[in-house]
Amino acid sequence: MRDIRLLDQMLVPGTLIGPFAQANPGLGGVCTFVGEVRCDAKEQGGVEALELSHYEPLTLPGMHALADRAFARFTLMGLLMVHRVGVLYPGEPIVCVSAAALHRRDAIDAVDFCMDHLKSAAWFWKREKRADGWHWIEPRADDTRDLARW
Amino acid sequence: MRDIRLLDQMLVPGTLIGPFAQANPGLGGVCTFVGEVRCDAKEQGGVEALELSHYEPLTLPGMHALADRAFARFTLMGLLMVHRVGVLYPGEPIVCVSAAALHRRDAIDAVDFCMDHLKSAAWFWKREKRADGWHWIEPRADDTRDLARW
Amino acid sequence: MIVITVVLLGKLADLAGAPTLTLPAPSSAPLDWAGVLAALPPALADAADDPRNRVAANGALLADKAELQAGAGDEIALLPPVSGG
Amino acid sequence: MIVITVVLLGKLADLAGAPTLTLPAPSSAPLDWAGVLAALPPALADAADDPRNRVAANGALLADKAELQAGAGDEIALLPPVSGG
Repeated sequence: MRDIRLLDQMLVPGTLIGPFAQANPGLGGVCTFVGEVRCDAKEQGGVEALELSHYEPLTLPGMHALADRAFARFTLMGLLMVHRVGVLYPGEPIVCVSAAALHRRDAIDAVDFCMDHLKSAAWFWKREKRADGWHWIEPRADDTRDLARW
Repeated sequence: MRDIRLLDQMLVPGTLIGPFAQANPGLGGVCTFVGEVRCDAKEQGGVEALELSHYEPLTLPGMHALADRAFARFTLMGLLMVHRVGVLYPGEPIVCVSAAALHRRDAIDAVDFCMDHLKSAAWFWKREKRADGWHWIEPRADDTRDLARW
Repeated sequence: MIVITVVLLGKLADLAGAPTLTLPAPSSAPLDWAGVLAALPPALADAADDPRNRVAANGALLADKAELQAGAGDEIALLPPVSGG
Repeated sequence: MIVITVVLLGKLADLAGAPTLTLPAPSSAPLDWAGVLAALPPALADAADDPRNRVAANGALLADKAELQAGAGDEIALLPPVSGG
């Protein structure tokens, strides 16, 4: 079961995860990661909102290509990858990746792999609204370090 | 938020995961693993039921000690570790581990760490019911290999 | 269609003040990367020329901006590096 | 209490036909590991003697079975290796 989506409305993990597990009968384990919009420490200027823009012809195909790689690399029964676009507020889920497999290691590693690669595989541009206005988020050194793990 | 439990009734992940995420405001990510009782291939003799026994004075303290190690090793906001005991049927959840953290890597690694160590940290004895009766499950070489990762 | 659509992503959209621009399609030879830069407002052209930016033509990423050959009806996307998170 | 409780886990409970047994507490010196084995039914004693088994006394794992010193009211648990899965 493969469910790859961009979502422009509230992402409610509970409505995705239960049906996903149900759709993969016989699974041994499901690993799920849900990322939320953080409200950074006050000293850094709290994040009031986050906006994600995407480029339709690249972003969704990028997620599908990443799903292909995950299915090729791990022994999976199902993969769910749902990413928000649009304006989000702190505490709102921004991404949900869930992998179902016969064996635990495949499920956990597939989620880890997808999360590490999602930012480079799918094109998203993010800006944060702080007290002094909107700021574009630049690429980070951490992302390159995470990719070097695979 | 720390929630470590043995459960002798049906484990419903949805009833645990939502409240757990809610109980950790300000989190950046939540990783959750749910393991289910597999029904092995017919050729191997399908599993009809699984029974887990535990030794009260060791099993729950073992889970708490593992939680202590996870909190010491990773930067976590919360950790949920719920394990079933008693008789389970194929498709029923047997374990749910969820970690909430400011950063994705801590959440994913903590779940991976807890799942790898749960079997050696907490004492469970399992037997499977197949067509020809109950069979005790012996330790596996895989478990040692998983522990060598850390 | 007698125009080329330029889709601007991320901070380039901010700079342009709009998510898309249209350029008149050249009547003779197709527009190359230098031609696109020349047709953009100067401040936007400067930002677009950042070597970290990628270019897509009709939804396909170009390995090299030198490959660009745009004509009437084509959609060019200018893609700054994606954000960390 | 004048007995020692022996808690049997996993396949040892099967062999014993019960999850617990009681042994009479010795009136003089405390019971050591050899004394426990001698007091168990022979088939169970054989299985319990597997070096992979661990022993807990009153809920605390013993590093070495030679440490065992059980008296009246004590609970000894015989723990086979835990299952994979």
